[in-house]
Amino acid sequence: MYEIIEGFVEAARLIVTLDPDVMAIAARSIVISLTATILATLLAIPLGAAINFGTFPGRKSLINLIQTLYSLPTVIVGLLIFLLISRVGPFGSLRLLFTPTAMVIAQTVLILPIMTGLTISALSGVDPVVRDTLYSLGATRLQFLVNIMKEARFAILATVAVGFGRAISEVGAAILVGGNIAASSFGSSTRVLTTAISLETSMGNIPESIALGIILLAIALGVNLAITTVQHR
Amino acid sequence: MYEIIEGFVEAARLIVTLDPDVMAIAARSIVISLTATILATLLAIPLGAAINFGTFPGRKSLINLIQTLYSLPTVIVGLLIFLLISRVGPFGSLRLLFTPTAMVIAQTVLILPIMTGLTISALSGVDPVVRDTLYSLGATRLQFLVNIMKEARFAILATVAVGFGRAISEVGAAILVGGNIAASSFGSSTRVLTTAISLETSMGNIPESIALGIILLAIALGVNLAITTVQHR
Amino acid sequence: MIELENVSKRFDDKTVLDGVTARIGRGEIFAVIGPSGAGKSTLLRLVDLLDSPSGGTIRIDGIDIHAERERSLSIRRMMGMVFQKPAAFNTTVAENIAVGLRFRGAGESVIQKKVEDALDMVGLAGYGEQRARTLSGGEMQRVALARAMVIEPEILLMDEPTANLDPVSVEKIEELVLQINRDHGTTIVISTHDMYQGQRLAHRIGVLMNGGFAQVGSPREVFTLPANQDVARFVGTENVVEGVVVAAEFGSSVVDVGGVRVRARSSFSQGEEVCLCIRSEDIRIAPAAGARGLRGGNILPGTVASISPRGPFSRVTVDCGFPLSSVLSWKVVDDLEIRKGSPVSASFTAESVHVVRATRN
Amino acid sequence: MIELENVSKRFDDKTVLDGVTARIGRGEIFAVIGPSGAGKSTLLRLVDLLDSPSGGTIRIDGIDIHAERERSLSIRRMMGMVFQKPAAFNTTVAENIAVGLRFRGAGESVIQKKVEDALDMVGLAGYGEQRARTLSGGEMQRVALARAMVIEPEILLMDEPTANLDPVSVEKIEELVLQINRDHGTTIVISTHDMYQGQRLAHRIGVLMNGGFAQVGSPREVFTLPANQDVARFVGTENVVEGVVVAAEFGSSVVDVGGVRVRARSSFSQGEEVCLCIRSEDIRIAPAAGARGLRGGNILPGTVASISPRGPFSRVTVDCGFPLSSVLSWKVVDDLEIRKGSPVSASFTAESVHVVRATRN
Amino acid sequence: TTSDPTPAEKQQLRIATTTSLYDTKLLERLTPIFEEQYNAEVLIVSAGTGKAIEYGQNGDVDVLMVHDRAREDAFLADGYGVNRRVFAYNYFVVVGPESDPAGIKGLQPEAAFTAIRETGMTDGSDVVFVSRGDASGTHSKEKAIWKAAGFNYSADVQGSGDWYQEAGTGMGATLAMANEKQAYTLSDIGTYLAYKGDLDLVTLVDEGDILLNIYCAMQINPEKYSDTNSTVAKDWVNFMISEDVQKEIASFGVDQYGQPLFYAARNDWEKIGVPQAEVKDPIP
Ligand SMILES: Nc1ncnc2c1ncn2[C@@H]1O[C@H](COP(=O)(O)OP(=O)(O)OP(=O)(O)O)[C@@H](O)[C@H]1O
Ligand SMILES: Nc1ncnc2c1ncn2[C@@H]1O[C@H](COP(=O)(O)OP(=O)(O)OP(=O)(O)O)[C@@H](O)[C@H]1O
Ligand SMILES: [Mg+2]
Ligand SMILES: [Mg+2]
Repeated sequence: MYEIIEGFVEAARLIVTLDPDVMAIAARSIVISLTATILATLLAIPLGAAINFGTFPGRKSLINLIQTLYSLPTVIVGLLIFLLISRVGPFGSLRLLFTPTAMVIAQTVLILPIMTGLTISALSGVDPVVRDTLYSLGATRLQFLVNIMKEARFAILATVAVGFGRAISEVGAAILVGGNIAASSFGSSTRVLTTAISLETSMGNIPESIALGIILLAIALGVNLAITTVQHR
Repeated sequence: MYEIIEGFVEAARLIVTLDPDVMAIAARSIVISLTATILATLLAIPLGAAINFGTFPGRKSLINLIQTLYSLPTVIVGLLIFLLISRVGPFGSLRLLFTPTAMVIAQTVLILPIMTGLTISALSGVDPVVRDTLYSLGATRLQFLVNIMKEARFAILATVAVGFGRAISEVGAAILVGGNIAASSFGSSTRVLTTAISLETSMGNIPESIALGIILLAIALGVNLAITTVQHR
Repeated sequence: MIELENVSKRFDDKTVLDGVTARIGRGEIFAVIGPSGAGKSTLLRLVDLLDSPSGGTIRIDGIDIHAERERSLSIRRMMGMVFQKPAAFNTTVAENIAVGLRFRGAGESVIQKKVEDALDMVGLAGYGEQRARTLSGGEMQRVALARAMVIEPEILLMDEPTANLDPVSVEKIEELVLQINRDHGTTIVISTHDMYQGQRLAHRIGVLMNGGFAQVGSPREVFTLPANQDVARFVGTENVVEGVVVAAEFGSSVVDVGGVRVRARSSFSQGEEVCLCIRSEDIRIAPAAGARGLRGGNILPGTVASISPRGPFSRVTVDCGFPLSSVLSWKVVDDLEIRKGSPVSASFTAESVHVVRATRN
Repeated sequence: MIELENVSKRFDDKTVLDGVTARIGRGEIFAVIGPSGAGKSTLLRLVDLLDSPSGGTIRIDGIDIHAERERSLSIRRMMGMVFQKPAAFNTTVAENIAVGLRFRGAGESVIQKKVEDALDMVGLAGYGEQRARTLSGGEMQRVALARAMVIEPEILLMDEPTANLDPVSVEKIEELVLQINRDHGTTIVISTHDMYQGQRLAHRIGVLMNGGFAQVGSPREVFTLPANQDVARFVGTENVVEGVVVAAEFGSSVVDVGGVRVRARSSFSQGEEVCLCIRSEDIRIAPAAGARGLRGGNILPGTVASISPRGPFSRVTVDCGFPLSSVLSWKVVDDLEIRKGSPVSASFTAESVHVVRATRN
Repeated sequence: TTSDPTPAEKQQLRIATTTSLYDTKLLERLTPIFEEQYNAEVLIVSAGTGKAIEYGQNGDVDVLMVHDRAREDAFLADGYGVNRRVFAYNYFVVVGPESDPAGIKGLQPEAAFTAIRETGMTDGSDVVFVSRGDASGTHSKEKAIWKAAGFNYSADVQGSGDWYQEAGTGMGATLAMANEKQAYTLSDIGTYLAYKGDLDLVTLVDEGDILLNIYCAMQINPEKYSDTNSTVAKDWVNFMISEDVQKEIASFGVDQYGQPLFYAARNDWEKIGVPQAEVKDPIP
């Protein structure tokens, strides 16, 4: 229990002293997870809209499949991406393994199903008359999408919050494709908050782990405040 | 890439031969994660309803906090629970550490924020007139809750799907408080699919990892089929 | 039974209700009429405990319903409400109607029977198994009525319950409302924009305007003796004209309306600015030549300014210095060969002129 | 402009429209009336491309709109629709109205101007910044009208646009509709359950019943010469009675109605089962004693069965072997001292009896 | 005109290592020195032994550092690795509760294991042995001890009762678990020392040849993966056995734990039974 208090003290110290290592790790976490969240959002919204408003055979099965993929363990995502980008894999020549790019890809893949699924759920909650009104006012596909998003913005942004939360908190894929490398240059390093937490934990440094966890939550709080601001507009 | 095919073959073999070790692990995964999902649902629904329909100071901040906790890394949850239930922790005398019960607790804590948050989002999507109609028809609190759930069932069950997905796919907390123990009796073991996948991966046994991943997804598919059946009723 | 005492309701900086006071008796049918946005729905919602007043008290059987939070369930269960835009629960029509009964723990067979009966009464027999979300506007309105009705509330609040219905269905629903009131002694508060509906159904009508009841009275009172010119216009008195009393004695007066003199019964004194309300059906139009003398009445010569259809009638507007409208059947219009520009005379008695004090808007 | 050819629509196993055929001309105002659930909304939705017909063709300017999928955007942009239960976008009133203009890429200043004007026209000036979700039922209906109107569509589809409005607002909106039609030549299809509205606004009325148009014609035709007894009842012909032709010659016939003989103009021959439609305003009620002779007409003695209010009139039903209703002003009822049970005579001309073939329901 | 001499582009060196080595932070001490000397950037990925070997097999790294002789031999034999050099060694320890219910203190490792098993299998005993159970170098060693003690691992040990539990995780977690359950376990000395402060476990057996733990570094075969950074890889391996670094290794951890975590391999090749070339000869 004492370690929790120690964790808070340590977190405060790290933040106050702007510990350069920790700042770099935190910055990397933000960049990678935000990028992944944005990418996944850009994919999930049109995809979710197409599935929600579309009528095609196998639609229900597709939704089922997507919901099933919520359970995709991060380690499996990491493994699959690893197999694809490892040097002997089909995309090996790109030398993406152990790079932040690989982590972005893995996190995007990881959160895409849940974001698509929740987008479908958000859109299915929009009053059908709103939908019809948009059509009848002569919306193009894009205008329709933008406006229906505005109507469902609370739920859509909740989806983004979920996606970001899952991306920044996951560790399995990050460690497998990123490697948790602490290199001397910012761009070559792949250590993010979660992988650092894992490492500290495995070394028995519990206060440090908790301190990093607190920093992670502080970042998440910031992102969520931004999201909520838009949500309630 | 070849490992993926091998993974499928291996998965088929394990399932067809009803490999007793794997079956036990899978069963444990289902029991633990379903229990956690049910517990979290039972907590999240009244909590989410109270927050959504309530009017109290700090309501928005509370929602913010809940959304922030979406980013709670599983390792941190694991650590906190670990500190609470380890022999020297405040609940040490219960000897819960490295038991399936501990895993259920950790997973419940892990998915509670996301389930509460999505419940709020689901309920906020219900037409206010539906709400008023229920009140005006003389619903008690419980009747109100039950009926509003029925109206929001699509989104509520999507929430359950998310919660279950997160529970069954997480590994950080499971390993920390469960320990991935393979003991000879079912009850003393705490090895579940994700921790087994991690182990296989760390041993470099990719086909086995993928096979276990496929089995995990098969389970998730089953659970989701059940959920969708209720959802579309 | 229901007492509204100085009830007010503000939304942010908009005051919708401002000192609404009324008493509605047990077993009474009370109609709230008023322009769009007057606060009719807001008032009903306050009575049904769906919203809290910003000020004032609402009492039912003497109990301040907004003060007694722990009794709100039992108070709410006394009432049934039909919303203006009813919402369908996402299930079958029958289940939608059954909800209130289920809340009260009714048995399955009772529920089934009552639901069937209710469907029948609102003219939707056979719709029980349809999904409620697919109903047409009018069908849903009737389901909402059935839903509120089956719980046999002591007080039935209805917010424009026939707004989306055709006349044949309206008639059926109105009969049903009267029957419920008659058979169960249900107190009914109905908001409506159809004044004739108010008249057909209500014992008393309250005209909600500018935040309060401008007039509360029997339908006949409201229609023939509107309290002010706003009410007069609102209840469809076609002719509302302003003037000044130029002579007055023995409850009789002469009013100058833009140069034309009109006799009326009233107790206003000379010099007062007044408003004359004359119902179009009290005005006779005759060819200019054949105007018969009318003792103590008014005969105003003029020319026909316009003729427009109004149901099975025509509305003829005559310019006699100021416009005066009358309603004639098509046949009479044809018979008298009334056309736009025809010289005619408009006549009406002094008694048919209702005089109110002029109010500035 | 709009051609409906044998249009049908089934939902699951329920056939709502079944062979609807009509042509609506450019610049015409066409009213669709019909009982609740007849398929009025369904029909408008099919025209607005919001739903696909199960059969038949809908053409606009000769183009089969449901066949040309790639042109659906431009076809949709020709039309504006006001929904029966309009939905508010979760933003301000002004933004709600601006949406269609934004879709068409209008400039900010143009948008602002048009929105202001539109708000003014529907009587909601000053409501621009209010959140649309907080509007009252009638206010929202007017916003929906403004929203469809600002895009100046060639075709305006309106689904019961005044259902939730008070008479004063209705009048304003009706004037606006007429003005739009007059100034822009907009083709307008309006569904309404208010038949008098159909009459006030429409060039032609289509009566939708049992899956198709039972009658399409000018308002006067529909009201005075209903095509069958269902239409007659629906358009408010109070007196619809069945009988058998017992004598017929030279376009004139005598019909036996339960033993009472009624003269009517018709070309049905002896023995045919017919239905007599007599509008209540064509029936005169006189005290039994003072009934004047009516050449070639009908004078039926009877007793007053009931008197009920009907707006500023009273509806008096006389039992003359079969019930006959007439509408009298309150004054006349008082003057003639008509009470329930009074012996009276009801008289009407043979011309005012509209005879249609009896149909079995 | 003068042109700036463009500095030679930094070479990246990717190393896969086992977690137990990585967690001691020895490499963290050494990499800055190497980066400075060779103008290189060192990227270290730590993973379970199996996973680390897989990285090597795939050519995702340039250097592999593990401590499992048998599997290293196979790796070399399959042609994935070349130029193995041994840079350090230490000893595993058997740790357990101070009460030592199986009475193994001071025994030889084989005897100690036998005692744990015997007591563990008697009814009502609370003796537990927690195994890494993750095919790591430590786990391999444990299996070797069971074998040396005369047991068939899968038949006599694994699954023979609740006394034997496989943690299937890293060393740290395994120690935590042993601590929680007041159980015995086999640990590398580095991790044990790092965790010692939080543990009630004490060292019970730390002598016996079989406890020897040898760390090596090797190059990934450049003939198999032509674009590995073979030069820097070579530099790294040579760096690890260089005299300066060997000294560094021998003193690493003394200031923190009061005892070294590793012994330098350079002069002890006979004692640890590896060819002299593997500790002394730089890769040409
Ligand atoms: N939350 C709110 N914020 C601001 N204004 C509101 C809010 N709710 C209602 N109003 C305003 O209060 C007024 C009264 O609304 P109400 O719904 O009671 O009118 P109504 O008499 O029922 O009208 P209608 O006949 O059109 O249904 C309207 O002008 C409406 O815009
Ligand atoms: N999806 C559906 N499934 C089954 N029946 C449907 C569906 N949609 C509409 N209907 C039925 O079709 C009929 C016509 O509906 P529509 O909304 O067109 O009626 P309407 O003429 O507009 O009636 P109202 O005047 O009440 O608005 C109704 O009886 C309705 O119940
Ligand atoms: Mg209202
Ligand atoms: Mg409709």
